[in-house]
Amino acid sequence: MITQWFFTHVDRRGGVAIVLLVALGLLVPLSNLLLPVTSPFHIPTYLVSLIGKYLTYAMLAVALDLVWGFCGILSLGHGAFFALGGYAMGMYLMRQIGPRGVYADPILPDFMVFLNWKDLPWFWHGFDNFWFAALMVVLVPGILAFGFGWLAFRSRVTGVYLSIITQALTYALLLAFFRNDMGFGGNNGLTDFKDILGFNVQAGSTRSALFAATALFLALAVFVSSFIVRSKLGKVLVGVRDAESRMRFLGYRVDRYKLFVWTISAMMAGIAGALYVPQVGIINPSEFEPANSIEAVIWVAVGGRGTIIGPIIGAVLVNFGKTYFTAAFPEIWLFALGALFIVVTLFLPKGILGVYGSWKARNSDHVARKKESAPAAADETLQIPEPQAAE
Amino acid sequence: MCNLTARFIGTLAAAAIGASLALSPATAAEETIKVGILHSLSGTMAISETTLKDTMLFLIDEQNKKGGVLGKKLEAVVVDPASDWPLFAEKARQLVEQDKVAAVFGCWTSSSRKSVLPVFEELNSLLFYPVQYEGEESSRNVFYTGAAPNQQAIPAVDYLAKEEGVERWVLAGTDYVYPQTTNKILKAYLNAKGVKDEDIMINYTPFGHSDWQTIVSDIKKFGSAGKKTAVVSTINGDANVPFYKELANQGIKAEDIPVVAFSVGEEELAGLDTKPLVGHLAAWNYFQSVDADVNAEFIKEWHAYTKNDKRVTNDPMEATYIGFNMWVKAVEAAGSTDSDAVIDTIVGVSVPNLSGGSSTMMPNHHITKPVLIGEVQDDGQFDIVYQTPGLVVGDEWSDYLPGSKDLISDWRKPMSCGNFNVVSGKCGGVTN
Amino acid sequence: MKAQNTLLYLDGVSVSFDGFRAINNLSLVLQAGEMRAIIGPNGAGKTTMMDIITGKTRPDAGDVYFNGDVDLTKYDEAEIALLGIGRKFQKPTVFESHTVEDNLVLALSGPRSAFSTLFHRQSRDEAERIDDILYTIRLSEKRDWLAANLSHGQKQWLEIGMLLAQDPKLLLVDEPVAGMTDAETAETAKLLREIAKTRSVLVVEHDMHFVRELDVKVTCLHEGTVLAEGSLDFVSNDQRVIEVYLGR
Amino acid sequence: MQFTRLLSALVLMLGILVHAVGSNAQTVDDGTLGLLIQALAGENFDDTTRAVSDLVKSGDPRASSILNALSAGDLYVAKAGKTVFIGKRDGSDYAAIDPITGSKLAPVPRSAAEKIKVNNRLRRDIAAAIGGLTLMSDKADERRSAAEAILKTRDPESIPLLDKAIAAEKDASIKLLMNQAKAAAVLNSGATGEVKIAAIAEVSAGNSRDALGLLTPLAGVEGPVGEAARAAIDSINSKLALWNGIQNIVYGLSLGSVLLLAAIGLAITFGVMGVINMAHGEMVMIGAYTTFVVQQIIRTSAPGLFDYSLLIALPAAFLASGAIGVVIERSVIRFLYGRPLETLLATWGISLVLQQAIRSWFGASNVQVGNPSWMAGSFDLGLLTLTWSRLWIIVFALAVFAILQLLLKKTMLGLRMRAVTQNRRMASSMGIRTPWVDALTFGLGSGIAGIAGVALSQIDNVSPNLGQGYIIDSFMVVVFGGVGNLWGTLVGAMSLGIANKFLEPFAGAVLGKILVLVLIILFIQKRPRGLFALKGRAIEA
Repeated sequence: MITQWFFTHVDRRGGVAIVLLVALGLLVPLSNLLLPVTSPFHIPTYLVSLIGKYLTYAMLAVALDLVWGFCGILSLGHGAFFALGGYAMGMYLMRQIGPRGVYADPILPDFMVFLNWKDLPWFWHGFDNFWFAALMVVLVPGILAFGFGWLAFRSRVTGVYLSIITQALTYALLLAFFRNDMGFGGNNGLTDFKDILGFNVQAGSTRSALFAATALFLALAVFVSSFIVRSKLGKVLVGVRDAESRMRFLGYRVDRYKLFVWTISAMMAGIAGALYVPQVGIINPSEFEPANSIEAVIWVAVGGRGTIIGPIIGAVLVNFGKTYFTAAFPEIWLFALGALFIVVTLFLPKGILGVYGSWKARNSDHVARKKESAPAAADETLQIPEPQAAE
Repeated sequence: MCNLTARFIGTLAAAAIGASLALSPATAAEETIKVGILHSLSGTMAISETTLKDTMLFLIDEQNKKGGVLGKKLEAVVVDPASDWPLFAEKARQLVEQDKVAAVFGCWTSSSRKSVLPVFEELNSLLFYPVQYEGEESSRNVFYTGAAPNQQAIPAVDYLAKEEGVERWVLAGTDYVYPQTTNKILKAYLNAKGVKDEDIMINYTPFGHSDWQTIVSDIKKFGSAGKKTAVVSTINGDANVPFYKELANQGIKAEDIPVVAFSVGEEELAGLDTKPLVGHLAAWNYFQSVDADVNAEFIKEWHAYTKNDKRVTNDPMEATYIGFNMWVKAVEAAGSTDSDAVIDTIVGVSVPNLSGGSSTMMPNHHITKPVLIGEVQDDGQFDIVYQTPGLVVGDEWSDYLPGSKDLISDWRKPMSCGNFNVVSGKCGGVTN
Repeated sequence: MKAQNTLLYLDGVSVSFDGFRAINNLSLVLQAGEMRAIIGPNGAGKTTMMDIITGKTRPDAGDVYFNGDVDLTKYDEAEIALLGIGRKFQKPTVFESHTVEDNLVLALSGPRSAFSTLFHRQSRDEAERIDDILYTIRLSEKRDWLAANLSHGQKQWLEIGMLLAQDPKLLLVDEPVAGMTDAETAETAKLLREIAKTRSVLVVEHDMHFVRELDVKVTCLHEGTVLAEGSLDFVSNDQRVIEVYLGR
Repeated sequence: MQFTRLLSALVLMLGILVHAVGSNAQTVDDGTLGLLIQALAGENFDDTTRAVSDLVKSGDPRASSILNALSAGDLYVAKAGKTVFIGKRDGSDYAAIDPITGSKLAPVPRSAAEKIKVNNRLRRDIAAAIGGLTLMSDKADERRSAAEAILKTRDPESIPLLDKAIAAEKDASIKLLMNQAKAAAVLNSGATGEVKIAAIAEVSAGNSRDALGLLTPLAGVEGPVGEAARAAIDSINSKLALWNGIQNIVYGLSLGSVLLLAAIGLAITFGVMGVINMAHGEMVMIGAYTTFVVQQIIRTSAPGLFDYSLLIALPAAFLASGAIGVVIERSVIRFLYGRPLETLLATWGISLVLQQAIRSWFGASNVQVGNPSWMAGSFDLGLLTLTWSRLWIIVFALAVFAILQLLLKKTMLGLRMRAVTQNRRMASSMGIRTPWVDALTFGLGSGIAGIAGVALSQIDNVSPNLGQGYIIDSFMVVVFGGVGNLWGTLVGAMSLGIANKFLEPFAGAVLGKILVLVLIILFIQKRPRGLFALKGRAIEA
């Protein structure tokens, strides 16, 4: 019954992905905790938090693909929502340190003490409570996205113009969070976390728990986006992506649809960020760097834009490559990474899944093709106004 | 096309397999001692950090010529954290857990140090940090061989006040934590010396700031109030070149408004035509122009190693040199590379520094060093105009910050505490 | 007011782009249940007129009323569409990466809010209406095709089908038979006449045979104003019309 | 230490004695002079300073050359025998000259001598002292610099000297300078009443900045002097306030022209061709590195040409970046037309590769690109100082813009470019070889970025990260101005520059930059197609 309901809303691939993720979320921690270090199947703690990190990136990619792949909104600033969620979580973790900070100040985080701030800024209040922080993790990015989108979509900012102002957004936030006066620890950011919900963040068990949580949330994200994509709303979104004004003439308030999916996506990114912070142990303004957001776009493109699990594959693959290359050939790894991007765009235009799709399409009739919701060739994201006399 | 694609996927798969092999716990041969080098080789910080990577390789090479340590050869493990702070943490973990390095030498920015700090404490490994920083930190697992604010900023200000008769101060910095803290300390210090607030101008700029017209002309204005004025610059690496170019072009001579910098060394000057800058100052614990045999020797070998006799040396290199030798000496003394053993033996270890004297590791994991003040020469070198008579002990907890003036740090047993509060008599922030 | 008991009422409408007057003091009245053919040379402002009616372009001056009392200049595209004005574009625009069926599903009249679409389940009569439309536009057996794979003519028809699915009071049809075979053209004419029984239709077309087959009142536009109005014969005998349009 | 004190005191007496005895020839015998000179090698700066003044008091004509050597840091003292000599580095030795006789001495090994330390204060004093000596010199520029030196030190003791000099001075401009110097000295002296008020008037006639410096201390004084000073200060301040506004505009334009240079190449590759060119910044960087290479070659082979290095670098940079641009277009971009997002990906990859290539080729640290003489220094425009490099960059940016406009609007190539970018299929069917045009257009855009790099190398640091610093701003400018419109880029760049400069003073550099970004975001809401959006019926859907 439930499974049947489940599969009406998730396509086969999405379903498989979800099942795999749940399995991963259970098995990896178990192998890390129960199996002896000697066992070949034992996964060392650093791999656990490493893969955990990848999965949070994957979640960011899924969120980004929801707006870009299915609604044609190319955001070059999704890192901002990720980072904001991260900061919300970071602030909770800071408050948890309490008197164990180096200055043993019961309330103020260390960086405030040595910049001799007298008392806690108003926006830091409440973050000592996990659930409040958790709420902020989704609300702060959500509200920012809503406000931003409400402005942008209503005044019909589209294509590259939208992309660039999203970049401006994250860039402005980057500069803002760099300022020490903002009260977020300046360029050093928030760090030296002690524990989360009373468990020591350093402990292997906590790491495994965080990993499991990440995997499950990612599964949830996959479910939510495939639920959206397979609903009639999803059809509307793809319609907007391919022929925005046509949707208007059919009577759809395009701006509202965009706003809805944009906000959802931002919240997803926020959650990803919140899961990211305790696993890497620091959050600082560099997360806002436009380059990071662009990389996220690249993960999606590599994996396959407009597919549910493509972004996951892309994010994991690229970051795994990064980890591997930076250790294997530290001197020249950028060549490898750069080459990867070039090769992917030239030879896998629709990403890795796209290749799989078109391969499938080649040996089966076009009926099969309907399952592929790969983006139409004509891309809406760049519209250079062509001067044109009326009719 | 599809053929190519197939081949591409093939290579991908190959890379993946190779990688998974690389990541599976290393079965390293045990006859070498591994040393991790954690400096950015790409991204914004590569400018400064690449040199330190080379320095470490050079030092390890030299040490191996002398027969290594404990009869074993040293083996360098180089990774590239790419100026990306979370990646620093990941790489640190990889070095310690997977490559099983005995110690790590690395980091430049405070952010990178802060992001790896928890890793080293959790895994109880060693980090040697070779760059001047804002202080306000002392970890059992980290050894700070760069300058603390009192080993750089305060002597420099004293010099300007005494020798140049400066009464009016511009504290210009990048909006980082290091400049913020240093300037806070300096302001407190100057006020304590009776400098009024209207004689102090504090100015912050974004990282990588490149348009200095307004600020330089503001400095000029501030300087034309009849009192002798100087600029104390904590401007971060990238922004310095355009800053000095603007200074030079707007004709601010060192005789009129001298600029003393804490993060401009030989390396940074390499990108500049220094003729118009002669006389501007920098405060460090080492200059390439130091007149000492050990220094001359070091420079000679360095040039030989890099096969480039234009290659300059600078303060963080000396700090690396000191840190490395201290580690070697401590390991020899302890007879093992075990972290706890090294941490116990290294305090009090004293090795020659490159300015003729010798530096000692203090219980607070900072070291003693002389403070040198140099004037820029037209050949891009510094002419040392002042040197502290004795050695200065690195002060991790500044006496000029209300939050930290009561704190001391002593990692020797039994105290073994990084932030002991002398007033409350309690060790502040130790967990569990 | 004059607009009363008319379906569409344009009076003294003008609009210009960067100094170029696309529509110049245009007036046009359409009664409920009427079908009207608009002819005129390129640049006469036919498409711009449709843009104005559907809210894509705001007129600089003039009144545009729907149903006698609804001032269209106050609404945007979506609202106007919901008021019951459907539009078919000059170059067929269907959703290429959707199937024929999904194209109709999207067009189907019904709640348009984000949440209602998110949790929307297709009802039986919706399914039936889609089947009917598919039958009317002769695409029943291609319902699972991606619209991208349809022929040009089929796309035209699919778009007309989408108009039907919207079930509007007024259809604006821009060059429906462009690039169609004569057979298809005839079919289309039949289809439009069929539709016109229950709805008002405004057809823009160059193809005189097609217009003749429709045999309805004709309005000839030139340089953004009405040149002549009346039966096709009447209009085509008008001297000026021959000058600017037919006679060449 | 003690000894030298004593010595110098002794010498001083001697000197004065000599003064008394020596009828007109103000000279001392070599022995005394030798002692005076030896005293220069004091234990610390204070000793040296004292020694300098003694040496000057001796009034010996040879003093000035010795002091010049000292302040240039060419005065050394042999460790053995404490003999002082003027030295020039010569391999491992110093080529030594006897300061007294001026005759050549045997070269001294570097290790056997140490330099007599000078610092800024000492240099100032020496300059002033020499000023005293050379005030009567027969060389005009020496007198000028002498006057300037005193104007800086404001040493009351030099007033009598100045009076004499002023009386003797023929050259009007130098005379003015001397009067200024005297007034400054007077203000600094114990003089009172009328004398000072006159001096105030004199001073406030000159350079306002310096005047402010002189007058502020007097502002607190009671009585007529104080009032005069306050009045002068007020008038100067009001003048400064006015000039601040002007300064903001000028500096804004200069920042704007930097933005324009950075963005204009992108306005072609991105604006006209629609390639989201993330490698644009690297094209600028390559231009800058080309400049470096050119200068290296000139330094080694033809130092005389250094002043022309930039002119030589311009075409070189254009070709270098342009060529790379063409290669990129042919090898990657051409497969991606109509898929702008893929271009974003590919060019991002390319930028990574280029950065790393430069890094492994030239090293990660900054390389030195020098200013040719005509680029160095600054000039005063009323009360604001504009550096030559900035001025030339403004001129250069506008020139590049103009040339580009001509190229696009007036030449056949430009026509074809526009044709191809507006309707590729039609253009090719009209027999235009679109691939060729594409390559050239992209090459042109990259080439322009390259010559921008030449200019930027003059004000910014040349490192592999150079490009990253400009890419975001460039995109902002192009989009803000309106994609596909060069004028938009021009106006966009300038208005952003000026906005930045007006925000900076009260918001601070950091906040100012943030505000500008927020303004851009809000502005795009009003004009969703940028500043110079083309109206009309652009087809959508």
